[in-house]
Amino acid sequence: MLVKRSTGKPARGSLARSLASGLAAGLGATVDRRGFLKSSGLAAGGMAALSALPATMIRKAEAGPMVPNVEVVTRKNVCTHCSVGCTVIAEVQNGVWTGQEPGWESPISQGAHCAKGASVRELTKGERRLKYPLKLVDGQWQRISWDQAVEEIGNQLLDIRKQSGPDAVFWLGSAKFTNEASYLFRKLAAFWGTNNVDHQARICHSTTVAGVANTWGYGAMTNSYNDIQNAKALLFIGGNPAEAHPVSMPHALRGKERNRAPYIVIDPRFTRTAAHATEYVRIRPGTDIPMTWGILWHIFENGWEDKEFIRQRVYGMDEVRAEVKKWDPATVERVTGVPGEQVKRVAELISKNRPSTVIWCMGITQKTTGTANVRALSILQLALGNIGVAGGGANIYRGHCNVQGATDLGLDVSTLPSYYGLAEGAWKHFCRAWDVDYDWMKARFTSKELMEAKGIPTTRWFDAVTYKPEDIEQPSPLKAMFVMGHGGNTVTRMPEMLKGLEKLSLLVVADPHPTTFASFKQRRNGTYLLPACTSFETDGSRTCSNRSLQWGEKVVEPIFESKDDYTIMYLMAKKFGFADEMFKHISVENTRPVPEDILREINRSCISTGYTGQSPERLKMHMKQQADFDKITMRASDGPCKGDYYGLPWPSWGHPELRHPGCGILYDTSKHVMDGGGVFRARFGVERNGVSLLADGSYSQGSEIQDGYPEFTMAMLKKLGWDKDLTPEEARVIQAIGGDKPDEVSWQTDLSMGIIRVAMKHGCVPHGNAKARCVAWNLPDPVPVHREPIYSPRPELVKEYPAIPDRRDFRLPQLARSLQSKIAESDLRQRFPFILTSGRLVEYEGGGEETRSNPWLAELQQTMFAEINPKDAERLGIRNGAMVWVYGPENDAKAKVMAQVTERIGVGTVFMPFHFSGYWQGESLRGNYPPGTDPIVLGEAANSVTTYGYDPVTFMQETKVTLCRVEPA
Amino acid sequence: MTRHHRHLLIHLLVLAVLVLAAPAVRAQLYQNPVNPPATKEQVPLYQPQEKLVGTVSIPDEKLSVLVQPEGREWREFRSYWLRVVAGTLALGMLAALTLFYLFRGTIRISKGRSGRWVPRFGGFDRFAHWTTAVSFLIMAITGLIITFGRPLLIPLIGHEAFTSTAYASTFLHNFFAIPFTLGLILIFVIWIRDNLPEKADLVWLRTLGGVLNKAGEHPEAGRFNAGQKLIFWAVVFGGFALAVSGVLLMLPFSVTGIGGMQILHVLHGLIASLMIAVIIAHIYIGTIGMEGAFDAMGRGVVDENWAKEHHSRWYEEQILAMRANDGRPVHHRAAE
Amino acid sequence: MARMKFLCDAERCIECNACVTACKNEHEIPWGMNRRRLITLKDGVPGERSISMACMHCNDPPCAGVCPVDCFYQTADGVVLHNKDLCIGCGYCFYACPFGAPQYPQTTNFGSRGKMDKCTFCTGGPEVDNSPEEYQKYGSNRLAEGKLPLCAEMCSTRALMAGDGDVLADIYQERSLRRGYGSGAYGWSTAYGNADKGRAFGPGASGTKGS
Amino acid sequence: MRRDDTPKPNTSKTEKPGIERRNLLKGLGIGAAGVAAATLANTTAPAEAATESRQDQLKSRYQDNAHVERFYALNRL
Repeated sequence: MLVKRSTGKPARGSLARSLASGLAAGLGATVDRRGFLKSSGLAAGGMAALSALPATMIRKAEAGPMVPNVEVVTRKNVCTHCSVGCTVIAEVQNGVWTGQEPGWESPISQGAHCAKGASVRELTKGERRLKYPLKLVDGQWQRISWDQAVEEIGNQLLDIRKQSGPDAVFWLGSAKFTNEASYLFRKLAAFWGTNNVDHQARICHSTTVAGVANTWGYGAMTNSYNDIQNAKALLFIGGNPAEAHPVSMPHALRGKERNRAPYIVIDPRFTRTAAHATEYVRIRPGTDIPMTWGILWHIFENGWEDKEFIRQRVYGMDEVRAEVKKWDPATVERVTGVPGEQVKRVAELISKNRPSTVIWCMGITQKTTGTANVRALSILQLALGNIGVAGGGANIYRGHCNVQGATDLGLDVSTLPSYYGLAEGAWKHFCRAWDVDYDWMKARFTSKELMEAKGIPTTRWFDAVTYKPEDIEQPSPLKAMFVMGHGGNTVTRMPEMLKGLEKLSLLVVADPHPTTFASFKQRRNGTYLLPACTSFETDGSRTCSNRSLQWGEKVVEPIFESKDDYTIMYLMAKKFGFADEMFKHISVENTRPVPEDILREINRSCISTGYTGQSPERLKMHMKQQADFDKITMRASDGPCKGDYYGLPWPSWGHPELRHPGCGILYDTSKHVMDGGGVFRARFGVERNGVSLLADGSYSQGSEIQDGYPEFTMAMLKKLGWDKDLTPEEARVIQAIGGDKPDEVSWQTDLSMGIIRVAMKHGCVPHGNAKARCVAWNLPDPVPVHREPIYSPRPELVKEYPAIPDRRDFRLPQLARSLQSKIAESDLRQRFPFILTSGRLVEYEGGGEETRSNPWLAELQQTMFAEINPKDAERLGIRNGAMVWVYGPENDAKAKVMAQVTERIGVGTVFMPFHFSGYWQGESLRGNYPPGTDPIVLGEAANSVTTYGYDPVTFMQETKVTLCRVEPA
Repeated sequence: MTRHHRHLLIHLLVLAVLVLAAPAVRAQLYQNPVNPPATKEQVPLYQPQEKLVGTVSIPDEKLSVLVQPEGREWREFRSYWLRVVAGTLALGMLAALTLFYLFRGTIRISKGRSGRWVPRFGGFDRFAHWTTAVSFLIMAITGLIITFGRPLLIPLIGHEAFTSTAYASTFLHNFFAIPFTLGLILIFVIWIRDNLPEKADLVWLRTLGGVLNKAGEHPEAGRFNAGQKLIFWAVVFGGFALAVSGVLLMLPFSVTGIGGMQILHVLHGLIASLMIAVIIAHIYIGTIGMEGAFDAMGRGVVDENWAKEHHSRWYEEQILAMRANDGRPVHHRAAE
Repeated sequence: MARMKFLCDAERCIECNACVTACKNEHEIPWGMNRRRLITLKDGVPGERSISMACMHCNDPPCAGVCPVDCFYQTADGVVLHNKDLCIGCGYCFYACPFGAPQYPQTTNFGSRGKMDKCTFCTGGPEVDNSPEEYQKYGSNRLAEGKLPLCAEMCSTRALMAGDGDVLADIYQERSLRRGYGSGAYGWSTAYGNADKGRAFGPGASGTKGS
Repeated sequence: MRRDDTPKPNTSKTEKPGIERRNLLKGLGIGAAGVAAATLANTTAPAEAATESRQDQLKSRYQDNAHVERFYALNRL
């Protein structure tokens, strides 16, 4: 029967009853949020008393919408489950989140949610959340206090730092952080003295960022979800937004319906997105470049490319032509398996229905050729002249709610916030912004060399634990890992990950849930679980995939003993002894840094990506005035935000007072720079081998320089005679920064932002006006070329399309060609006859601990499965619903899963969703979770059978193409 | 032309233009899309009048039925035909028996009671009979309450009281299925031998057991005459059919899907209706319909004259057996 | 008077299950109960379409026809509701319902299956609107608050619509015209097609306007 | 994974809300005390106090307000 949310009995209701098995066991915490509130009055001490209560004694709460005379407070936040950024309207009574309403005024989501968004209220009920800090002692979880936890963790980390150096600690942050927390975590790692700080972007879209940034300047989606409604043709490749980004789909479907736009899906799997396609192309996994070049072959052959656009704004297209020439229809069919006719039809549809948009996701990025894949698609859009126009663009759907923001704010091993990199100039810029001494900062690191060297990426942290010390280019292998908001089943090669986990002397997991890390019994000591709260229990901004920032209000206070990310970071910084330096310009209330202050510091320092105009005040105003924004252009036509794009999608140049509106569409020359217009970024010099890299006769509306130009520096201002437009204060700051070389101060390092202001006053974009690069000479493959996956299902193609040579990067060795050829020459293909690929389910997110703990979602997907084509299943004698073993080719890996026999997946291919964990080779790990925190649904992790393979540019892991064998269990 | 007429004309013209333009507008809107996203053949929703089964991610497989138009037909049966059939059979039987009673009256023992008793059913026989009988009666009544309560009882006692009644009825109905089934098994085991068909049954049936013969002459019969055998087999077959269908109805979806459940329900209802009619006749003939008949099940003994009249062959067998048994009465395979 | 209807536009539905969890969220529906569910036809092959299905609030609802205790009633808005205090858990409504809407807390127990539960079109039950008792038995009563069912309000692609049938028919026709083809107004004729038979039932038969 | 491992947060086997239990008692009570008593018990049950009149139950609740119009408008987009 139903149980009322307001008059309570929640513990007797759906959840507590349902979850009784887990809860009754250990913590005695059969208490929900309401129960907790009442009896403890928010005081921490209440827990002990509550533990004694039997389940049936949990009393009614006093709060609820049905109870008259209880005030309902409405709070606005943003869904934490994907990058679309759906507005969540929370109704709160007596501090309890009791109702959720659709946020219809949101220009992005317009009140829509997917299964995850429509169930976020459960997160603050927290039946299966971590409730207080825990410590693993001889395999048993012990409750400890926060003070004890911070003290013990801090001491151990400081010991490790003293003995093995700061680089022996790996700081793993989260794409679910707010922007402020992401920035703070990066800053924490910098103050700690290491670049070993990373987050989920590494494993989802790092190759996108590297690929598109190396093509036209910035690593982000160029247009917006809403803008897809303007597209005349849609090409989805390696993405399944119907499950991964459902609320982006109304925009796509409206585009399809209103413009009668062809809707093309290229995917090895007939996804739910493909179910609505007008053209579905099934390709062999790992052949995205041949497919793209095959399309481009027809475009060049028929002269469908945008020649004027290429002449003005694209560098190096001729080299692409030479590569594309190799990909005639017969070759494409031989490699991809796609009929030549179909490739031609796709080419024709996207060429003749322009602007056309290309949408991709992890099917493109999580490959050994991820960066090259991304670049090939970018080049396709450049050839069609689809960049910088409404309805076109490279619409790259990011994964987590704030993976864009966390990437922008430098939660990354290769850069400081805002893509400044790690060079001395970047450190000096941030030392100025943070108001700390550069030499002091340098002393925090083992050496200047390591200070400027890329750290170890999260895809291979365990290699940095288990490899021989001489193979790791830092003084010591990793000894400790501090994880905030990151699952343990997200990287490939889990059997080896477990070895790394075992060898770590300290593991700290700060998360709302214990995560997969806590479920393995390899560790018996030295693991700490810190209850972090969700983003609904704190405030701060998050950046959606379309670069809009949205401010989320704290809905309720952190439940149980959980603390927000800011507080946890502050407590650690304080323990480490550098809190005063780190929070010099950030006020701290009790132990909680004020997020608005952190955002203001971001506004001051993150100049190069245009994170400067988005002051907390403006962002809050946008959330309040959502109704004023147009639902397609996302521009406010009225009200206090008039003229602004919703969420001030970066870049929003200059001081907030300049009221730059943000850029709805990147690189759009049809608008004035102060109107959101832009050009390709001059990031790679002005000429290459005698050929100019600057735009040719193309410039943004109203620019006084009617041609390409390099990025703005003080010297350039002087040359143009615009330096007299600087205010005396701006000139003084520039002088102070430049010292004896003020001319070298660039728009990026000018903390006064005067150079930007002056450039824009003259209609110029501060980052210069260049061509997009088809040839990225700094990458391993300047022009993308097809390379077979390491575990190629077509060994005969390996000689023709070999992987890159073995190399070293990110402080680690990377095997590629040697491994690939060894595999190709062995009989592996016979023993592992299936291609294994992985992907997403709509009900779950990421590693899935959070969503699998939510009964409203967990009920909808209760079993981990593998999709197998009926023909294969018949051959193997597997019926639908039967259990099968999926064997991986490395480390005797195997996983026991349910067979889902469906035409959805092609013959010879197996698909597994990656959200599951909590089972290991057929064994349940439920008992290893701290009592009461085990997710409702457990299953084998897809990554327990995935294999070696990394993109050379970012060390993105290969999850989409490997080999496997399936046997009935 | 008056102003009024002119207005009318303008209105008509405008209307005509609109009417003519509409198809054009429509045609424009209906223009073929670049690629029709799905053809009629591809989308099963175009033909929604058959049962449509898809897939669901939740484990409850029966929810994968998108539509089962049969539900409406089942409703038709449940709320109309079942009542008609059950009502007609029960009331029809009552009416027929009333008429018969008026015509024939109670069938008397033609020679009158002898005052001597012949044992006919032992305690165990009677236990089996009455267990089954009482269970059946309770289930029949509660079944009729569930079937006819809405039109007949709700207007009398109101919704709340009827819900309590109906809830108790379902409870009793389900509970008494157990003794009913056990009784049925006992009956079957202990009486099957005497209920096997034989030649004499044909004679009995041809003369309808001599029921219409007021002179009281009855065809010869063994322990059970053909009429009783018919009842026996009706009870055995009908009873087991009711028991099996009933148990399956109690455990919904354990063996069959929704279509099967509907069929089970229809079978259960129809068989029960028939059984009720048969049992009404059985009760009639065992009570007011025939003098001396009730004693057999009521007290276990029958008047000697009754025995001679109705079960002459059995009576003689009994006498013979008694003699062979040194004058002590023989209970026919009694379970003493 | 407006007649409340659900309409699921199969050309829009992407099986995201938002309607399902929105319903769970709004009414705190326990595990195992599915007032609303998603059914996918032709799963994994071209022509795949998903439909969100719950109680269609039929004209002449079969559930009401077969209920032995007459616990159903239909409001003037056409919403089919039932009284859990009267329900005896017999399960007949599930056999009769073309759409599989009725749900029972126990599906295999001997005897009673517990009180039937089904979509209320966010209109609660016979208790006083928005009273705690009503919420406890039937969930919230959004219609009385001037809102519409949350499943439709939160639908990701605006596939699932709820509200005045005339308006929905209009919207759907606009969409069909825009697309140049029509399909997927699923269940409409099955649920509402019998309006003209005039077989009104129960005391609330007024307001069943039909389509 | 084996389905039986998943803790089925099953609904009401462990616990039935009060109204059900009451009805069960009501149902049993009828055998002894008869229809009238059951009816009486019914009317005195506290839950009934909040029940609407038949007329109120059937009334229209739909309101064609700004919120609902907004919903329709979004569906027309």
